[in-house]
Parts: sequence; structure tokens; C-alpha cells
Amino acid sequence: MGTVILLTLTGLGLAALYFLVASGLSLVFGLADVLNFAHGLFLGVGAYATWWASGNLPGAGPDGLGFLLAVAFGVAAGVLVAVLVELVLIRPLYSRTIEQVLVTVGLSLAGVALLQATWGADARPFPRPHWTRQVTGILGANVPNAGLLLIVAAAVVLAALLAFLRWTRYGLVIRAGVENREMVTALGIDVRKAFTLVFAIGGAAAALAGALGGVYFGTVSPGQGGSLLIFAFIVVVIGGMGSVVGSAYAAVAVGLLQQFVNYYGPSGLGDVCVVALLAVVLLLRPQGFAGKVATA
Amino acid sequence: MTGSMVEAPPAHVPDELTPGRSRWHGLRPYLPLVALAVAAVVPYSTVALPGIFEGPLNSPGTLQLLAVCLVFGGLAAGYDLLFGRTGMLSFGHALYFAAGVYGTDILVTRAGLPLWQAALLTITGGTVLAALLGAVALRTVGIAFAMVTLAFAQVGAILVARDFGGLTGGEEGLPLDVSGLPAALVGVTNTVNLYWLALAYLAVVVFVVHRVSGSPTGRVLAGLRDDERRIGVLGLDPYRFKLVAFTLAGGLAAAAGVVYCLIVGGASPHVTSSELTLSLLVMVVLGGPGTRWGPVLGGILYMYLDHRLTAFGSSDTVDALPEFLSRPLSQPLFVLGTVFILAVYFFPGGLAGLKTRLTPLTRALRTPRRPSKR
Amino acid sequence: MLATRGLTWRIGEVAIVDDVAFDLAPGEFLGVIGPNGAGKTSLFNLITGLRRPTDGRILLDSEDITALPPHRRARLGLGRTFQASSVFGSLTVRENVRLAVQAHRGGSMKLWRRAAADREVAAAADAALDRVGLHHRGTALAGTLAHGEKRKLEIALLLAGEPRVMLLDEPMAGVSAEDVPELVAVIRSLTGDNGRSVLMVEHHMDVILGLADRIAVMHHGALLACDTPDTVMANATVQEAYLGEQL
Amino acid sequence: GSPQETASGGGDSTAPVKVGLVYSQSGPLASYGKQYIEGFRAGLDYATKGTGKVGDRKIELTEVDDAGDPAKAVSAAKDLIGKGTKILAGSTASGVALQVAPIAAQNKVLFISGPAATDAITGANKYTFRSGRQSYQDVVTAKSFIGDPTGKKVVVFAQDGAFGDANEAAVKAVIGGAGATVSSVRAPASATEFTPFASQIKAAKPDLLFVAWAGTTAPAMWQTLDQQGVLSATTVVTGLDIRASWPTFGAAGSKISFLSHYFDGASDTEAAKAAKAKIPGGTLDLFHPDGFAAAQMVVRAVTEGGDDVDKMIKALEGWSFDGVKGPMTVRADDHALIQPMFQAKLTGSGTDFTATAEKSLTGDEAAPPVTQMKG
Amino acid sequence: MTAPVLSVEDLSVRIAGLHILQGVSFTVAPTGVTVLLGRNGVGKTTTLRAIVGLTPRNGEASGSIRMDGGDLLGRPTHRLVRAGLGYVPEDRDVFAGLTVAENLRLAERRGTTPAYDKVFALFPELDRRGRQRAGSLSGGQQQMLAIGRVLLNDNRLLLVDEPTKGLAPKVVTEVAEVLERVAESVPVLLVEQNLAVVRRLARDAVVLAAGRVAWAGAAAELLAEAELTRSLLGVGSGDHHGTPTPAGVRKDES
Ligand SMILES: Nc1ncnc2c1ncn2[C@@H]1O[C@H](COP(=O)(O)OP(=O)(O)OP(=O)(O)O)[C@@H](O)[C@H]1O
Ligand SMILES: Nc1ncnc2c1ncn2[C@@H]1O[C@H](COP(=O)(O)OP(=O)(O)OP(=O)(O)O)[C@@H](O)[C@H]1O
Ligand SMILES: [Mg+2]
Ligand SMILES: [Mg+2]
Repeated sequence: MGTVILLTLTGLGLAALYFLVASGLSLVFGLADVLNFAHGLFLGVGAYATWWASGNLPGAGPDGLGFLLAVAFGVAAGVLVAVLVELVLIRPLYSRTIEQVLVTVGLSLAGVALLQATWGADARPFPRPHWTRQVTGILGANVPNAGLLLIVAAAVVLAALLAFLRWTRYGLVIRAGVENREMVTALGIDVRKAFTLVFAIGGAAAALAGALGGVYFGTVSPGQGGSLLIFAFIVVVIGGMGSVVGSAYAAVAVGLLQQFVNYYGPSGLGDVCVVALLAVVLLLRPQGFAGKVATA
Repeated sequence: MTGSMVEAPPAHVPDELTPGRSRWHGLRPYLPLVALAVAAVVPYSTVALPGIFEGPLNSPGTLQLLAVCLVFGGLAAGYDLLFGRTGMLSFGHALYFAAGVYGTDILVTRAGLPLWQAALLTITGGTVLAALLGAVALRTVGIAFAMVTLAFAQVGAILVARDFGGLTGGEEGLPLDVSGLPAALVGVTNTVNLYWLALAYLAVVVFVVHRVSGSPTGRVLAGLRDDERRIGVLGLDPYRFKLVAFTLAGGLAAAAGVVYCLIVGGASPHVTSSELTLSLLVMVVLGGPGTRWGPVLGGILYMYLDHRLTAFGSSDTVDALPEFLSRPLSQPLFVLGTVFILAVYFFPGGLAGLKTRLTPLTRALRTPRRPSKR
Repeated sequence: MLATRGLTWRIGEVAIVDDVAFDLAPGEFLGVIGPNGAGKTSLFNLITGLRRPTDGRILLDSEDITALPPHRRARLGLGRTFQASSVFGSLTVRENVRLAVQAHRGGSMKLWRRAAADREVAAAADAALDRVGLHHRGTALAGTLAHGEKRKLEIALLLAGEPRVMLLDEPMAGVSAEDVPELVAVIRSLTGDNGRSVLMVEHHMDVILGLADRIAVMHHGALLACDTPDTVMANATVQEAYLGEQL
Repeated sequence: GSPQETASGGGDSTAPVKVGLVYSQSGPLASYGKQYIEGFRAGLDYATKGTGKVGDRKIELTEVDDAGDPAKAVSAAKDLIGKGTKILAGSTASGVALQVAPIAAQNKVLFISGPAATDAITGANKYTFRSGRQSYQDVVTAKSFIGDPTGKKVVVFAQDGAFGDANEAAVKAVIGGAGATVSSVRAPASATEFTPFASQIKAAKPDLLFVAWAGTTAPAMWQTLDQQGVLSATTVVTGLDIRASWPTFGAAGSKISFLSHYFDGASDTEAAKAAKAKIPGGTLDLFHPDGFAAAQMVVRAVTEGGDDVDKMIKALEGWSFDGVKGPMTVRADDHALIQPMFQAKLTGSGTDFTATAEKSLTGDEAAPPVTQMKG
Repeated sequence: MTAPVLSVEDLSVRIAGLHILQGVSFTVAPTGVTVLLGRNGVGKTTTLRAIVGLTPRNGEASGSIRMDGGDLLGRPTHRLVRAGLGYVPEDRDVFAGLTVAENLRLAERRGTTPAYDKVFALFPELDRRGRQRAGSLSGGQQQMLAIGRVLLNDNRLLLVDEPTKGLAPKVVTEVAEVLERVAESVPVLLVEQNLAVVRRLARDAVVLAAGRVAWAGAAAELLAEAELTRSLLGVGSGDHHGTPTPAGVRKDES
């Protein structure tokens, strides 16, 4: 019993991490139709900026409010980078989707290499509040607090994204803009602004995932974002491209599946199962869980 | 809406289906042969191209590098059969290449088969694998297809990494046992033969892709890229044609694997990574999808940069720069990534599009432009 | 030649096509009219296999083709045009038509022949382009054609396939007034030779009255009437629901 | 020119000796590569007494980055060999070492593998040597932590793949062979959440847990083992990685028994002092000794063998020398490098940790079994 | 005559190296419908798109397009539209993935109250099908949506490209009536192939041929002279019933 609870809660923590990474990806992919391979870079930027801030930014530190400040700085850095990327690299290429993807591929290579050039290839210990290293006893299971933190953060991000899509017109504008950008402008809407905004939000979500990923892993390294990206992609696709809620379901499915198979099955089967889940879902239901494209 | 990601291969009329109308019309068909002949005699040249290659053209190091480039030129051209010419975005093409590499290696090293048998078996096996997996994956379209192919490739990567029965060597890879190989393929002095092998492979792929694109089937593939539903209404089964393209491309990739295995002298899990497929995509787009020479050039250039940038990064020129420049520049991936980004901007439509891009320029130079009011 | 029996297509509770039964005789020209959203295009989609009916049967030469995929039906001689032009945008106009000719004549699964060398295909394609008056646009990319030109290309693609039963979905929409007569002549010639049948949706009443042997009227997915043009035009419901007060 | 021509290594007695170093300057193992090359330079300086020459012949180094990619390493090796290089060294990654070794044999040049830990390099062929330790030596060191293994329960926790396989096999042979029951928990190298594995380990109640884990997820793994109480319930042994990684152990660090290839202060040999004085920063780390030993071996090979590779091999086989770690011997049978190993403890907190040697094993104590030379 | 609301002068458009419009000049009167006529491919759509600033990226427009004294050329489309330029595109261009209601919502302009009543009164279908995906609408229904979303807002000039294409005769009449009513307050520049509609609505006419203006003047004048109509539009104008019906089209003259 204790094991099941432990596996479930830690699996949910893992799912939360996947969702945090996937949410921004899903938003940008579902709305702006850009398969953003540079998402991993945004993650790295968020993580490194948080790491840097807690050591160098006055007031920021590894604990309490200082930690919040450091994370806020990391998120701001993620937003900044994402906005710059959109303005400078993505915008001039609109309607050339494949080229946009390539630019993000190039960016992920160059950006990660740049992080490595600046801070070295080795993992660095990540400053984090002391309590995140501890466990909470829940029904006899020692559940790591970092996982619980991730679960809470994921829930907040999910709610915030849903609110954004539901209560603002931007979701609509961008979905329409992906279909036919020209026509959106012909309705008197500055579609470019909306796209920049989506990138900014995607960047913020990624940076937050990067910072919390740092808490979770205890370290930050240049390649960290990239290695999470593959599962995030799987989550986005299983969830139905671009559906934020779908991504949440898919993240839970993937996290729990991996966790339980890894415990009860032979080693390595967890990954295979996830990949198999992806293939099966797509073959039976090519549009993914949510089935409806780019909705809340 | 998400379909647009897949429709994206920029519209290029297959060269083969448009009549050439240039002044060189009469000569053009022979240019590839001339290029092939030139490439074939390169190893007899001792010309040194400082900065471009480490040694003279006939040095083993240069030939090895060229051989790797040529194989990838061919691999990219084969991949373009899917992507540029049929509009299918596969994220799992690395699998068939890896099947070629590991197939050859395992059959030679572990099973002790003679090379020609191993090669034949591997190419057949790779083709059959592509046909089987393609038959399943092609039940989906668009992004879903891309992801299913990615999933298959990922399973391949996991299997290789798991090292079942010690067959693949896991993350350490499997060096090729050369004792049973023809002597002409072993040893540094024989690098030239590997070069010729790679050149032959590239020539075959280019010929096959060219032939197929210009064939009635190629016409259907070009149509599929634009409008699959319409192909069905015209009385052709889209599924069959896509499967043919997928299988053919898979077979060509497996063959590339055989050659690559010989050139590198072994297999390592790098070849199973999804990054490799992504690189293929980059090569094709860098060169110009759906064009005859674009993907080849893209593949060659990509591999060249990939190999040479490591040397560039550690060169004295870079070291002499101020630190804020030299540190990123000594990261090969930084330079590679930057080169892509710049390439996407400055050669839209790929290297092959360069010619058309320059046309307005040449025209402008010839006829003075009428001043416009704006 | 072509017939449907109780053909029905529902989405949820709504019947988009509702219990449609008609017969198309060899050589016959059947016009289909009806208000926007009556289900005309949907009927075409069912007949050509792009959609699966929820009920009913489709017969071609008294054979049941209800379960066949689109390409099998096309091979049996069923051809159509699309209301929203769907041409191969990145191919030239000429290649578009050649592809259609080749699809019809067979030999598409030939990986090792030179497509361009097939003069018969080329000649047939050029003939089709000539008939719709697009010859001069042969080398343009189909995607860059003006709207009306795409409509003509649609028809050329249909002609190239030499189908026995042709389904035309608003072929005249967007064709400039000047070119209408030519196209009408082309379409008229279709039924003339070797007993081909035509099913045509069109909102230009003059065109359809000038061409059709019989006219079927669709309304809310159902077949309201199927009779000679004069009878149909005299029908009060048609007058009221479809024609309205003429300009 | 002819397509099959390669430069011949000029035999005259003052021509420089070309040595090719193919290692990771970029890519994931760049830090290992950096230590290696620093060690090599220091070692060359030490072995040539600051002249950089053997007799009248200058040792001319050509460094090539392989970025951890075997294909690039092979290209580089062929290029170097084509230019007349008779001695190759480097190989930060096992995959690279395994692919370069056959190239060396095919072309009859000397190859001295670097930090690559794979056992398969030992005895790979007669042209291949190693200047670092191998996985087996790690495991033998681990064994020294449990005293008498008879009847004890040992669990190996390792990554899937060849590295994990090798470690598991070594533990079975070394500790299992000595009477312990050995079982294993394996996890995919890509795993990010370790609770299931920690639970499995806990359920097995081992007397000794041997962890073989490399990569950036290691800190998360340790934290999970700590949080789930594995570290306090049993003796946990693992290899001590480079200094930069120490802080990432966090609180877990002090609960682990480390086997160590090398850390600063583990030895106080002449060579260590020389190395310390020479390398930038003055603090030795995990792979400095490998580079140092490689340079010593190169100088030995050139001194005794000149340009004759067969003579070089003869000169190295059975050769004993004083390296950074202490006395080392190139075992003639399979070219294993017999060398001391260490037990270490980690103390400190935050970013400030120190390792202290608990015990050291002599070369013979840590020696791997002799393998059959394959080629 | 009052000053024109829009005056196009010497408009040239090149796309992909083709000189599609070669110096087009005409004006749109401040009231009523000005109709742009011409065969397929002469550049009618290209003209409208140039006015709203939608010349494709591989194209280039030069000349001048003046509205209220300002030059429109080179200004971003969304600004022009917000300033009161309504555009109904030729291919409807409804957002297939969005519902009908979402399509309409998107068309609302900030600062004005959208006239849903007006639109739904005209096209009750749009009200009824609010939750349907626009992509699954019938061709005619899509056309209604495309027109409807422009009528939601107050405009200073409407550019309408073949609005009656694909509509049932009854709806054609209705749309013509709407445009007629709209044109009382807002000038309309209309591209139309249906001569009956042209006859009913047009006050001025501009005929394009091969990228140039072939004729411009009062519509009545154009349509009154059979000879002129035939030479410019290639059709007779005698018939008064819907689309042109040149001799020989009908099977049985009834
Ligand atoms: N997926 C769907 N969901 C709901 N309604 C649908 C769907 N697909 C089609 N419809 C409805 O079915 C009806 C029939 O559409 P169809 O395209 O067949 O009409 P049509 O007769 O061709 O009209 P038009 O003359 O305007 O082209 C329309 O009212 C359309 O809105
Ligand atoms: N993107 C493009 N690239 C190349 N040529 C183009 C492009 N867009 C339009 N053209 C060409 O410009 C010419 C004019 O097109 P336009 O759409 O303006 O004609 P139109 O008068 O509206 O015709 P229709 O009555 O058929 O709608 C056509 O010959 C067309 O092929
Ligand atoms: Mg219709
Ligand atoms: Mg037009």
C-alpha cells in the first residue's frame, strides 16, 4: 500500500514536471503552430538565470522570499529570451513553418552550446530552499517535497493558461492567425503582437519549468532542458497537439505509467511503454486524447 | 491547422518534371557525369586546400571526411524522396540508417558473415523493416505520422542502448571486426576505396531519386504532396504510393548505413538518435527540398561543418580572439546552430534556391530599373 | 448507370443527406439545385467515397460500390470536380492535367520510366487544356492561378480522366461571364459522346436550364423533386425556397 | 599523387615525433578531456625534464576534438595516421576508445587510451594500451568495503547499457565470486524519477549497495536514495566523480562510501607534486593522472622504440613506473594498467567539500583478472 | 461630382517577376457601388488586395492609393481595416477550425458595438449554426459568413470580391439587396461576375483588361450600349434574366 501511494505521488510529481515543460510547448505549438525545439533552451535559460540570480542578485537567495525573487528573475529572463526569439527569428519567417522549426533547431544547438561555453558542461548544484530537499510522510510514504511543489506549480500553471485562453481573445486570434494570418490582419487585428505574446507565455512557462526542474534535480546543466524535451513532446502529442488540458491528462498518464512499469516491470520497459502508448494513441486516435485542436 | 506544419515543404516543382530552358540546355544532362568524373579522380590530386581540409586532397584524413560527407549527401537525397518530394515528414528516418549500420556490423562481427552477404541481408532487412513499419505508420497523416515514426525510431534507439545479449554494445557501440573484410577496405591506406564506395553510393541514390521523381510514380508523389484527397479521386491509392516512397527511402537509408559502417569501422548509438533525423531535415532544408542537388549539397555541407567545426573551434584563430568571442566559437555546436539560422535567412529555399534568388539581381544589373514611386 | 437507394448521412441527429434515391441513365444530364447547405456537395462526397454514408447504398452499373474507397470508385469511372478548387498547387498546370491523364490510363506505379517521355499522356493533357482554354497557362504553377482559371483547371482534370459518370460541383462559380459560353459548350459536349452521364450542381439557372435533361431539387438533405426543367421551375416550393424573387 | 599514398614517418634522428591526441574538447565529456590534456602536458614536462624532447627529437602534439563522437574520432585517427603519426592517445569516452583501438591495430600504430573506463579496452589488441583505470578496478575497490563477503547480500544499482552490464558482471565476478549473493536493480539511463528503484533496493535489504551511475541525473538519484532511507540503511559504495560534481551530492555525500580513482591529496608521490605544480589551478582531479601517465608512456615508448611501433610495444609491456597515483605497471599479458585505488570520504557542505583518503589499495590488490589478448 | 473616397493612381503590382497590374488608375465615388469588371485573371483580385495592403511577399506594389488624402500604400493591413476599410475576400477565407460564432467574434472591432442583429437578420443561418465549425459549412454558408463578418462593423469603404459566387439565386438577390442598402451609407468597391447583380447595383464601372483599365465611367452607360458591353465584357447585354445567356447556350429556347 505504502509503495503504491509513494509511486502514485512521485509519479504525479514526475507528471507535473512533464506538464510544466509541455505546457509552454503545447501552447506555442497548438496556437502558433511552431514546433519549438528551442523550448529546451528557454528551460535552460530559466534555470541558469534563477541559479545566477540567487548568487548575484541582491535580495535573491536560495531560501524564502529570496528564492521567489530568484525564480521570478529566471522567469523574466525566459520571457525576454522568448520574446527576442520571436521578434528576431520567428516573425520574419511566418508562414514558412518548416523554416521556423529549423531556426528553433539551430537555436537549440547554438543556445545550449552558449550556455555550456559560459558556465561549463558540468552540472552545478542548484540553490533551493531547504524544505524542498525533505520528505513529507503521507500514509506511510516518504513523499519528496520537491515533487509536491511541482504538483502545486503545475496546477497553478494549468489554471492560469486556461484562464488566458478562456477569458482573453488572444487564443482565438492566434488560432485563426495560424490558419490564415493574412485574413486576421484583414479583420483589423495586429496578429504579430498576439504571436509575440504567445511566445512570451511559452517562454515564461518554460523558464518556470527550468527553475523548478532545477529544484527537482538539485542541479542545473546545459543539456537538462533538451533531455526533458523528448518526453514533453510525447506528452504534447498524446494529449492532442496544442490542447493544454489534453497535455495535463497525457502528462499524468505518462508519469504514472513510467513510474509503475519501472517498479513492477523489468528495467527500461517504462520508456518503451511510454513510446508504445504514443504509437497506439496516434494509430487509434491520430488527433490525440483531446482530439480538438488548440483549445483550452 | 496543425497540418500546415506538414504541408510546409516549400513548393518546388520537381526539376525532373519541368523542361529546362536554359542556354545550357544541351549540356545540362552531362554535367552530373562530369561532376562524378571529377569527384572520382579527386584522390589523385595532391592539391592542398589549407583551411578547408587538413591535408592534401589525397590524404586519408581528407578522403575519410569526404566519404562521410558523400554518404550523408546520399542519405539526405534519399530522405528528400519522402520529405521534399512526397511531403511526408518522417521523424524516424534514422532508424533505417541505424538498421543498416548495426545490421552490417552485427552480421559481420557477431555472425561472421562475409561482407557481401551481410550487406545484402542488411539492405533487404532494412527495406522490409521500412515496409512493415511504414505500413503501420502510414495509417496516420501529418504530425501524427511524424510522431509515430519518431516513436518507432525511439524504440530502435532504446533497443540498441539496452544491448540485448550484448549484441549492440550499448552506449559504447560495436567496433567492426575487419578480419573477414576484403583487404581493400581495411587500413588507412585504403581509405580511398571507402571514398569511392561512398561516391558510388551517392551516385546511385541521386540516379535513383532522379529517375523515380521523373517517373510516372514521381508525378503521383508530387501530387500527393499537394493534395492527397485529389489523388484518391483521380483513381490512385495514396496509401500505396506513400508506402512505396517510404520503403524505397528506407532501403536507400539502410544502404547508406552499410557504407557508413565500413567507413567509420563500427557502429555507435549516435546513429539511432532522433537528432540524426532532425539533422537530415536540416540538411534537406538547408539544401532545398524537392530539388535534385539541394539535399545532396545540404548533406555534404552539414557533415563537413559538423566535422570541421571541431577543428575550427580549437584553431589558433579562434583562440586569439577575445574571450567573449572565443568561448562560444570554440563550441562547434554553437557555430553549427548559428550557421543554420543564418542559412535559413539568407538562402530561403535552400542552397538550390540560390540561383533563383540571384536572378532578380542579375536582371537588375542588366536592365536599369524604372524608379518606382515608393 | 449511377443510382442511390435510401442514401443517408447523419451527423449526430441531423441528417445532412436524407434518404436520397435517384437514377442516372447513361447519357443523361441531371442538374442538381437547392438552397445553400441543402446537402448537394455532401451528396457528391458520399457518391465519390470521401464520406461514408450512415445508411443506404450507391450503385454503379448495378454494382454496389458503397464500401469502396475513393480511388476504387474513380477507377470504375466516377469523376468529379470540387466546389472549392483543389488542384496540385505546386505543380504546373500542364503537370496537373498530365497526372490526371496518367492516373486514368494506368501505369502510375512505374518507378523506372520517364514520365515526360510519354507523348500520349502529354497529348491527351494538352487536348484537355485546350478544351477549357487554359493552354496558354500551361507552365504557370497551378497555385498561382486566378480564381476563375482554377475552376477551368478543375474541369480539365475531370476531362483528362475520361470518366463515365461525372460529378460537377458548381463549375461556373467565379468564371467570368465572357468564358461561360465556352465552358458550357465543353460541358455539353461531355454527354454527347458515348453515353457519359453528368450530375451537375450549379446555381446559375440559365446554365443549368440550358444543359439539364432533368433537374433534381434538394432541400434539407432530401430530394424534393426530380423532373424536367419546366416542371421543376414551375414548382412553387422551388420558386419560394430556392429562386426567390429574381433580380 | 597516388590515392594510396600516406606520409611516412620520417626516420631521421632529429625529426620531431608526432603524437596525436584525440579527445573530447567539446561535448558532454569536455571537462574530463580538459583534465586529461592538462595532465598530459604536465606529464610530458615531467618525463622529459622540461625539455619536451626525447633525445634530440621534439615531441610534437596534435590535438583533435572528437566531441565524444566515435565517427569523428575515427576520421581524426585516420587523418593523423595518414600524416605519419605513429602514436595516438586520448579517448575520453569508452565508445571512442573501442572504435579507435581497431584502427590502431589495422594500421599498426600505438594507441594509449585515456579516461575511457571500459574493460573491453584491456586486451583489445597488442597495439592498444591504457593510461587510466578500468571498471573492474573500481569494483575490486568497492569490495574492500565489506570485509568478508561470504553470505552477504550485495545489490548493484546501475544504468542500462554496456557500462551497467560491465559493472554488474564485475561485481558478480569479484564480490559474488568471493561468496556474496549479488542481485541487481537496473534503470534506464534517461530516468529522471528514481523512487521506484529506490523502493526496489530498499525491499532487497542489501548489506552493500554498489551504485554505478554516470550523468547529470546522478544528484537526483542520490537525493532519492537518501530521502527513501536507503543511504542510512546500508553501506553504499560508488565511484567518486570529478571535483565539480561533489557539491551535487549534497547531504547524501557524507553517507556514501566512495571508491576513488583519484582526487587531490589521495597520493603524495613525486609525480603528483610535479603535476600539481604544473597544472593550471594547482588542484589535481580525477583524470589528471590518466593524462600524466599517458605522457610518461609515450616518452617511454619513444625513448626505447624510436619510430618502430613493435619496439614501442615491447618497451611498454611489463614496464613499471611511478605515476601520479603511485607505482604503476603495464601488465604484459593484456596491457591492463595495474595501479593503486583509493577509498574516500566526503565532508563539507554547500559548495565546499573535501575528500579524504580512508585507505588505499595497492596495484596488485586492485588488479583485474588477466584477459586473453584478442588481436 | 464630389471628391472620390478612394483614388487609385498608376497602381502597378509585380508578383514573382510578373507585371500583373500595369498602371491602373480609377476612383471610387463617395456613395454607391463602383464595380470592377474583367475576365478571369486580369487582376481584379490583385487590385483589391493591393488596396488593403495584402500584396504577397514576393510581390511589390507601386503607385498611389489615396483615401481621405492619405496614401494607403505601404501601411499595415490591420491599421487600414481598423480605419474603416472592410474586405470580403474572394475565397471566403473563413477560419475553418473556428466555429461560426468564433469567426464572428474575431471580426468584432474594438471601440464599436458589433451589429449582430443586422447580420443575423440577413443570414439567419449564421445564428443557427453558431457552434458549427466554419470548415464544415456549405460553400454558400461560408460565403454568408465572410460577408456577415464585415457587416458587423461600421466601415468607410467596403471592398467586396465576388460576394454572390456560389450562392443560391434567392440568396444572391438578398445579398444584392443588402449591398444596395449598405451602399447608401458606405461606398462599395465590388468585383462581380453576375451581370444581373452589376446591373442592379453599379453606379460606376471600371473594366480591367490585361492589367490595365480598359474603360471607366457610369455603369448605365456601359450596359446600355450592347456593342460596348460585348467588346469589353464579351457578352451581350440584351438579356435581362440573371447570368448572360448568349445564343446557343440553351438547349431548348423556352
Ligand atoms: N461536420 C458537420 N457538422 C455539422 N454540419 C455539417 C457538417 N458538415 C456539413 N454540415 C452541414 O451540412 C449541410 C450540407 O452541406 P453541403 O456542403 O452538402 O451543402 P451544399 O448543398 O453543397 O451547399 P452550397 O450550395 O452552399 O455549396 C450544410 O448545412 C452544412 O453546414
Ligand atoms: N501569388 C501569385 N504568383 C504568381 N502569379 C499570381 C499570383 N497571384 C496572382 N497571380 C496572377 O495574377 C493574375 C491576376 O490574378 P487575379 O487573381 O487578380 O485575377 P482576377 O481578375 O481576380 O481573376 P478571377 O476573375 O479569376 O478571380 C493572374 O494571372 C494570376 O495568375
Ligand atoms: Mg456545395
Ligand atoms: Mg479574382
